[in-house]
Amino acid sequence: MVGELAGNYGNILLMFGFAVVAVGPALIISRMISPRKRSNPVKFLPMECGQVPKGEGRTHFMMQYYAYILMFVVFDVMAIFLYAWGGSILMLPKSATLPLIAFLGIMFAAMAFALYQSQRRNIW
Amino acid sequence: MIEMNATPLVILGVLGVAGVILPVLDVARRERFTQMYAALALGALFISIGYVGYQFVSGVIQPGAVFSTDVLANDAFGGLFAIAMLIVAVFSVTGSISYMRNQKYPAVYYSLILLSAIGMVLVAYSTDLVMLFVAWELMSIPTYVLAGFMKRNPISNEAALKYFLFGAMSSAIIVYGISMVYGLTGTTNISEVIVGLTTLDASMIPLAILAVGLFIAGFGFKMGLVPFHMWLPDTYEGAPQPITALLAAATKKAGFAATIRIVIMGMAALHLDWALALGVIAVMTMTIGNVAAIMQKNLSRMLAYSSIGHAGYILIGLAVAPYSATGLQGSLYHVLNHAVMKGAAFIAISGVVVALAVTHLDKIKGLGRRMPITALGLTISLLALAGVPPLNGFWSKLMLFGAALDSGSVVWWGPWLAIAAVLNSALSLAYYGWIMRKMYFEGEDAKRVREPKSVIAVMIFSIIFMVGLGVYPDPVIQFVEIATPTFTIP
Amino acid sequence: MADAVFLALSVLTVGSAIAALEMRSLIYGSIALMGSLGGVAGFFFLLDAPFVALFQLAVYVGSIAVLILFTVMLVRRELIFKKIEDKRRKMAGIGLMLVFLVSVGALIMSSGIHQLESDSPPIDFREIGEDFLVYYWPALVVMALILSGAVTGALVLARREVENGSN
Amino acid sequence: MALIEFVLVSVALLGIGIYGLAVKRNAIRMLFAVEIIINAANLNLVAFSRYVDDSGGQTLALFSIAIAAAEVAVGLALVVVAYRMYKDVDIANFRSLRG
Amino acid sequence: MGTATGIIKALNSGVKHLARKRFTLRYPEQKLKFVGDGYRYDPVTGVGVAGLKGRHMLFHDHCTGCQLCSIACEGVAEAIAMVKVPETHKQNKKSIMPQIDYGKCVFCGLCVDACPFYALYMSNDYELSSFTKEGLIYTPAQLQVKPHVSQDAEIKITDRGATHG
Amino acid sequence: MTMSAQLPPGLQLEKVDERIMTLNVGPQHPGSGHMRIIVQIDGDYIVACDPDPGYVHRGEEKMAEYRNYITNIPHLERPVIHDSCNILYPYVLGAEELLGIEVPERAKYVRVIAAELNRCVYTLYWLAIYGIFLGHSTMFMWPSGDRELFIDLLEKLTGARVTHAYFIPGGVRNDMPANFEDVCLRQVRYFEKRIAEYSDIFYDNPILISRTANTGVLSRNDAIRLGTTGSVLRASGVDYDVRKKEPYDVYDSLDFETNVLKSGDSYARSKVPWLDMMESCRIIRDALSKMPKSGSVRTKLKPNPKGGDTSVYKRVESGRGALGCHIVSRKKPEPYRVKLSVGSFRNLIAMPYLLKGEKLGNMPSVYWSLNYWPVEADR
Amino acid sequence: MYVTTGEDEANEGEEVRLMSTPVPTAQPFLEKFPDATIISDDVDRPAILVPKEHIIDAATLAKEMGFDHAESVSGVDFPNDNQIEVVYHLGSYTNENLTKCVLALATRAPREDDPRPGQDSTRLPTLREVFYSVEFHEREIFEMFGVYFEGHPDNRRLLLPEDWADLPPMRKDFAIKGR
Amino acid sequence: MEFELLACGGRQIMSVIAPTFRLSYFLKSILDNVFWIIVLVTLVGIPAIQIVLFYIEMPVINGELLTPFLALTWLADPSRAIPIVKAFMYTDFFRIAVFPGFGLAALVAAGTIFVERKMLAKLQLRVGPFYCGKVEGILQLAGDGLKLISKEIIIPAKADKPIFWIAPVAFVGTAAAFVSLIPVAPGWVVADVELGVLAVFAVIGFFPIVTVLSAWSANSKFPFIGGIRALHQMISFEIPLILSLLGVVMLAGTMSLTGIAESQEFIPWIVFLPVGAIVFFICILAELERIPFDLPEAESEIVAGWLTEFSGMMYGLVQLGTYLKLYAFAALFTVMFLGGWSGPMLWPPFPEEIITDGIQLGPITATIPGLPLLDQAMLNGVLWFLLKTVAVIFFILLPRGVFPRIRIDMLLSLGWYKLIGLSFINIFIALALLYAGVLGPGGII
Repeated sequence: MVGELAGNYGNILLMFGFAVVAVGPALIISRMISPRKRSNPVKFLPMECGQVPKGEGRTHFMMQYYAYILMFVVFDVMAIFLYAWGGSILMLPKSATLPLIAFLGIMFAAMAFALYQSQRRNIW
Repeated sequence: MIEMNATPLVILGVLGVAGVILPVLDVARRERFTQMYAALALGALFISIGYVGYQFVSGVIQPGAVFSTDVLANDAFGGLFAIAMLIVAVFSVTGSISYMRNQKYPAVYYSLILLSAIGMVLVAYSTDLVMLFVAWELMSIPTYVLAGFMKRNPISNEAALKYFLFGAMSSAIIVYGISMVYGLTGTTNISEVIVGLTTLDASMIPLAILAVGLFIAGFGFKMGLVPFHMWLPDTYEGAPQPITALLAAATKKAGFAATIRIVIMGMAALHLDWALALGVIAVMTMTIGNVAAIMQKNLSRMLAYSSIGHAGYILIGLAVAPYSATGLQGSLYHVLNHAVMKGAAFIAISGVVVALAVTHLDKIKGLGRRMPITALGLTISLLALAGVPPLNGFWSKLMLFGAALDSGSVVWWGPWLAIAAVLNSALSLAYYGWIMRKMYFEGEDAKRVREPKSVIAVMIFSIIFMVGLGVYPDPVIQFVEIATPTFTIP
Repeated sequence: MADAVFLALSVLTVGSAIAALEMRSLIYGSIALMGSLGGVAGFFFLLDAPFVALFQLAVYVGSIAVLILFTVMLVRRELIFKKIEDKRRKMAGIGLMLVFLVSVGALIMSSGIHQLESDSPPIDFREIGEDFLVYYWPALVVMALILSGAVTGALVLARREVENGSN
Repeated sequence: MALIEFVLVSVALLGIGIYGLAVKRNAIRMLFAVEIIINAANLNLVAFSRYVDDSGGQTLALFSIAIAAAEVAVGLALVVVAYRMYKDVDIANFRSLRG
Repeated sequence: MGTATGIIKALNSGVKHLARKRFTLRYPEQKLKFVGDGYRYDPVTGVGVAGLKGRHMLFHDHCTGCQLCSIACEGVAEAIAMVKVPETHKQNKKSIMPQIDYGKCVFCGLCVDACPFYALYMSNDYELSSFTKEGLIYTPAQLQVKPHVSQDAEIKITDRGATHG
Repeated sequence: MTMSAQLPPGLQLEKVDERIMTLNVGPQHPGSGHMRIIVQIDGDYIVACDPDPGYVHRGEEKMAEYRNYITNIPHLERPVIHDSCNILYPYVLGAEELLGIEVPERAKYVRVIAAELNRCVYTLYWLAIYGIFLGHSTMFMWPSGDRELFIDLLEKLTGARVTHAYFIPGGVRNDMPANFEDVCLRQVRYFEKRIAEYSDIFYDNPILISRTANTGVLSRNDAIRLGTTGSVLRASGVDYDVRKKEPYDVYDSLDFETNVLKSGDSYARSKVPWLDMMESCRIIRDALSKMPKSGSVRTKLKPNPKGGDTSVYKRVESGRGALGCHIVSRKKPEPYRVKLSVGSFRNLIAMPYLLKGEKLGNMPSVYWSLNYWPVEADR
Repeated sequence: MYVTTGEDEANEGEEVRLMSTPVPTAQPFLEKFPDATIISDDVDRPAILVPKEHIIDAATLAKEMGFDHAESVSGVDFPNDNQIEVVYHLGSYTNENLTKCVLALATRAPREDDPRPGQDSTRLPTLREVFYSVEFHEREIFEMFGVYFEGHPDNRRLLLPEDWADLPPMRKDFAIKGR
Repeated sequence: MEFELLACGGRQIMSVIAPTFRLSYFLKSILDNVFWIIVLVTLVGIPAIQIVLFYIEMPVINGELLTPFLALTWLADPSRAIPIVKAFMYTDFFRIAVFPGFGLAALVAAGTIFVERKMLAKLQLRVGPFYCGKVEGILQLAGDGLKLISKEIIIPAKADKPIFWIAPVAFVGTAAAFVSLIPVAPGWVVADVELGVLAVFAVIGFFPIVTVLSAWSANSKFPFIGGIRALHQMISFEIPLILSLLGVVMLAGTMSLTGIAESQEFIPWIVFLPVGAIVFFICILAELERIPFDLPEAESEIVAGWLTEFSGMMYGLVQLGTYLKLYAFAALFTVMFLGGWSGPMLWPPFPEEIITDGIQLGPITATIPGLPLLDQAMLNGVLWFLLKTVAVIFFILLPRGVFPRIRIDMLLSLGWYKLIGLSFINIFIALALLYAGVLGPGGII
């Protein structure tokens, strides 16, 4: 029967929904009982240490560590791929570890290069 | 379980180790290493070629295309493609030595070429759709990077972006096709797929057609077949020329390798209804490619369109394969020849770019005097591409056109295919001749410039190859005959 | 119940896929893409493939979407909201899509797969692990090569060019 | 839920993806469209895997997700480079390579 | 290895302090004990007597209305104003006495130094806050009142740390 | 690139200035004092920094021209109420020279004790802020608590917790209360034990060392060239302490050392004041033992004394470095001109110099390790 | 690496204390600049008034003598002489004989009754090239007295509010309210 | 006259700055709200409940179908009410809302906040919250909650409002989804999933998205820097976090959290895999943005990081989410490395005679069917689980008093170099244990 495992995972979503429903009213109540003064436009400026904001809040920024995000995408995949092996390792023959060692070896080499690159901050 | 000394695994091991170690060497980098990287890459490639040849000579390889129950097969079909692609990779690496002299990250560059070469070889060898897809991606993803490797150059970047978008789309479409095939047969191994498709329920046939259509579309993007060719000239023009050689001469062939395997599969499913479609695509492809090539002013771009045209020629063989024994042979032969010819042509252009920094047609006046060896190589490869008799291109074209004529006994459109192909060859001679005229008969005030040594090496090798095999083509024809998969009509 | 969930998921998936392409702001587009990917993950749950579903969530939503979001944030603000509209091309695209959908839909509806039902037990994730390491192990190694090539290539591409700096 | 429903959703996603690739000229949005197509394929694979009771489809889906990650990493790096160069992500506004 | 030992040392130090006594004066319940009854000044020797510089104490029977405190304050805070008082003293013919605005006073005690007649001292009272500015102005009559303070907390130092006991 | 001839116009590589973000740190910021630092950051790196003090400028020097030598005292201590004895010290020394007053011996010792206690008060406060700038909330609370010990002592001695107004031309305002010496010794001994515990949790903490070591390095030559002073100077390896080099009052008879570190980084700059506090405790104990047990502490002054027609420049070593006072007198009860040359203002010049090229995360630690007190710099 | 003063440094310190002998510092100035005035010839606190034409040379001479930093720069307004005096208090960290000594190098700039800071004749050459440490001090003098330092790269507001439009406040003709 | 006018004017100006509190207005606002609540409840709520009751399948208890009316009558009789309670306790709603789900987590979170304040105060030799609630400031949290809820929510003018509003709620929801995976006792878990470990990774992958979106939406510099820092930090530590748990999964042979907890009934995995436990613990600290890794909120550099623009209850919700996350991570550590609920039986058995004989209430003996509500093993498990979790929480809280904040480049290099290396070492330790035959099927232990 299709969909028999979905129920268990559905509870996670239900919990998410419950939390949203349970705490969402706090915002609404807060909005209802808190004072709301619309008098001063300065009040709604973004925080800039008491100065009038200059420039854009969202700018082309923080590129020195962009390498880590690129690396994350790849190595996250690697880490979760390992779970396919680690979860079923008790069922696998011992020779099945060899391809995994090759896999890890290649990834280590890539990681060595990537870490070396991402450490050189002046190029990011 | 495939043996550990099978050709694809050995190539995977040799090139993989070299490709992975190169960036690590770059970490422990010293200034003088730049040439070393290329030497290491070349060494790995030569070892691989040697191993393939050794396997052929020792005769352990099964002839034709084998559909084993494993993910990779050790067959002659793959071996032929492997040799073709590895030769192009050697061209590309050699041509890059001068090109990469002042560029950054040569180690990564060569490593990516090696990785891409692994992918191409494994595409030819794979007998499982998953393996095919993964190898396809291993072939593609490094080339996306390589196409955009010249970051200072906006053209290279734009070419890479376009190439990436269409390439990603093509691979997405391929996965979709695989998913349809998998759904119909419940397996991804091609031999089992063939079995599954032959016993398919009649109500499922339209889906199988859809699946094979998606395959053709997906691989067609890489091969530059006509409705899917729009990215190709831009990319070939923008990418670094050694990489263009790799793209035009090798990844395209990988597309053909995959197509041939898939087409065999599709033939089982579809009972030959696709052959006419392939024929139409072939005619359209070569016509549009050659006609568009005439109008180009840029050398790279002209050759890009020309390579679209050649995809059409090769496709003829596929289209007539069920009706003519030599059709597929011709295709494979032309694949091998085209790899060398186009590779040599693009490496020659890269030499021109390195030495003179021009690709425009009007600016290569007098190239014959400025860079005689390069110009000679370019001329001979162009002539070979056009199919001028004593050169190797002639024989493969002859075989293809002959097959098309031969199939006329079964299908009515066979001869027409041959006529269109011959007309196109004549057309292509026109613009090739235009280039030669610019090179040799214009521009008097030219004096000789220094030609990059690596390009000269490639030129000499390819001239020997083209002329030699044009004069004495028998061994290659035998080789091709061994490698050609047998077509059985169920 | 399951049908209702299926319906909701398909509305979510298809709707947010359209929204991802048509939203004015690229940031909202990315969020809609996340919704679409999450909807597909939901389908995977319905199909009793929790390993794939969680892989999809962890990799697609957890890292690819983050990367897309981050890259979109690096783009100038006015570009995030800029949208190139070519009415004719759009109409043609919609027409193409409709033709495609109708024809393929008809093809599928007419084919035999709509009779397929399954009551076999769901596949254990351990079988997938076995697949990976016993049958598909060359593909796994090739996969590692892809990942390593991608990360080296992407790092080399994305780095900043320093004027006359050494490397 | 029959298989055909999943396949129909998948086809719808494929159509949307093709539409996006055909119409959009923003590199990031085209990437979105590619992702949508890959997802459609994955959905197809997993659905077939469930109905033919074979784990190969799930395995290929995992491979395809992982490859998509690698592809996106490279693609976004290309987009970043293009953005640095053109200050734009719209490939229609790039220098025209034609001609 | 040095990193690990350093981290363990720091954690150990933190955990050890969980057993220490708290070093906090719970102000409204506890008040610090001060030296003496406040700062005062001996004009004969010219030396002050140590004590808290809190709110002033004005001894009406010593004040002569000489304005010296006011003059001393002029350069500092201008907190002292001379005001008329209703009662008369024989030493204070003009019946003027200082009135101090604690909104301005900086508690420097220079006015005490200036007073040659032992009339102005400072006391231990420092809780002067008020809801209005007017409440901060202390008239001579208010200054006369001796503050009632109960200040007995002192820093006690034991083996388990210092506390305000 | 060889193809550069084909570049269409308008295309260029990314320029650095497009990546720069201007960030106002202060005045309403948890990581600035009463000042603003305009930093320009490129990603995580500061490319330029412009300190903008003046938010609490009160014109103390101008006000001093309108008040006589005595009534200036409560005013001039305002810029650094945490170190009010030390900032009055040079003024008082200068006024004594101008007015020609002799100071009793006991008063000199009392002054030294008060000044050293006050140095501890200031340094503990500074250390607390340094701790919280580095996110170490315990290092905020412990010095704040231990500071109470000294505040309590000073309150017993002077009658006020922070604004002491204790030094006066001619000595000090009042004598020590009875049993002050015992209380003082006991608390100083306790504090010496306590301060050693700081090293476990703060100064020997590997995270702190890795965070502050080798950041904001000020070399010895630069420290001299920029005219820095106090702990900044001594952390860069220059052995210069006014108490040693030009001893005032009774410092020449007391036994203490100056602490000089070589590395000149943020860590060394933060460690020197801590070591100085230990020396202060030593000075206090030494002074308490060498102090004359009885005697006057204040020379009686004439009302409204007038200075000569000269100018003096006196220096002391305060918590933030050498503190000079330039008094110009023109035979009036009021000084003609008072100029305080404060350590904070002198160290301010090092801030743009040090912060340039640092990471944004190092900004608070480098900034505060300069021993900069915004209110004092503004005066 | 992070150690307190070791024994050897302590010994050095002892030697330094013994070595430092005061030297007279005011005389060389008088020899080199005859129009300089020696205000004070004290060994520890010499004071010299140099005309503004020679101030850079005088500062260079002071630097050659061993003074390596400026401790303080104070301005004094003399409305009666119609001049503003700027006093550089120079000290030495490196020269052991001068550790006690603070040289007051004074110069005078003409004063205008109607000052327009930066545009009038109240200007002096900057000493920033000689003593880098005077940078912020000179900025302060500029805004407090209106003395423009020619060659100073950064004659900007430092302490006063950005919209200060009154007289430079430390001049004698700027009176505090109520006094 | 003029003086009076001026005074009036002055007072008006004053009143704008600090509005006077008027009890009557306050009461009026409360009454208004109460009125609207009553109206809404009667017009919307009750019909809605009716409709819901019509469609919901009511439980059958003691052979009777439970109708609302019956439930009301049963309220009067405890012996009849307990089965209802018991039936309620085995519904999904109870699990989600109260016991292993949101209620427990919120309770532990509240306790954590209190303990954190008091413990930090003790470490720093001060008192902490003291006056509110008479006993050591135990009601301080409630007071803070009231304060937050009554504060004005200020949204920056150029903010992207929908994302800005949704972000805090989504943060809490994601944290709650994380909580739902935690088993606290055998069978007592909201979502008992087979691939619990992977589900954890999937859920925590959402935190960076919420963070960076909220930071982007505020359109302000400091939140943007803070959000990007948070993003880098979270993703950098996600990989060592994932890898450090692989050893446990390999040895336990299952990915279900319940299964992992059961697999260490005798020896917790921390004995065999201490390296993985340390790596996981450090990653917890980083994922929770706690000192020494709190640089997304480094107040001396970037004010409050990505929380800068949040005000009032939005800030409160983010804090709630943070502490829920803290509980979930501590519980995950307990489950993965400390054996979850397993431990010697401490809970006293429920007296049998109450079940059989009933309770003597004065002159009457009431037999109450359905007792006990919870069995002994479960209560013991919960006790052990909570004890271990609180211990872990203590160690999570302790560094806040001991360490300074580190810098982002140090943090990234720590995560990418040291922790990933250590977690691979951990994997190889696990592999060695498995292949050497120490653990696993047929192993020594």
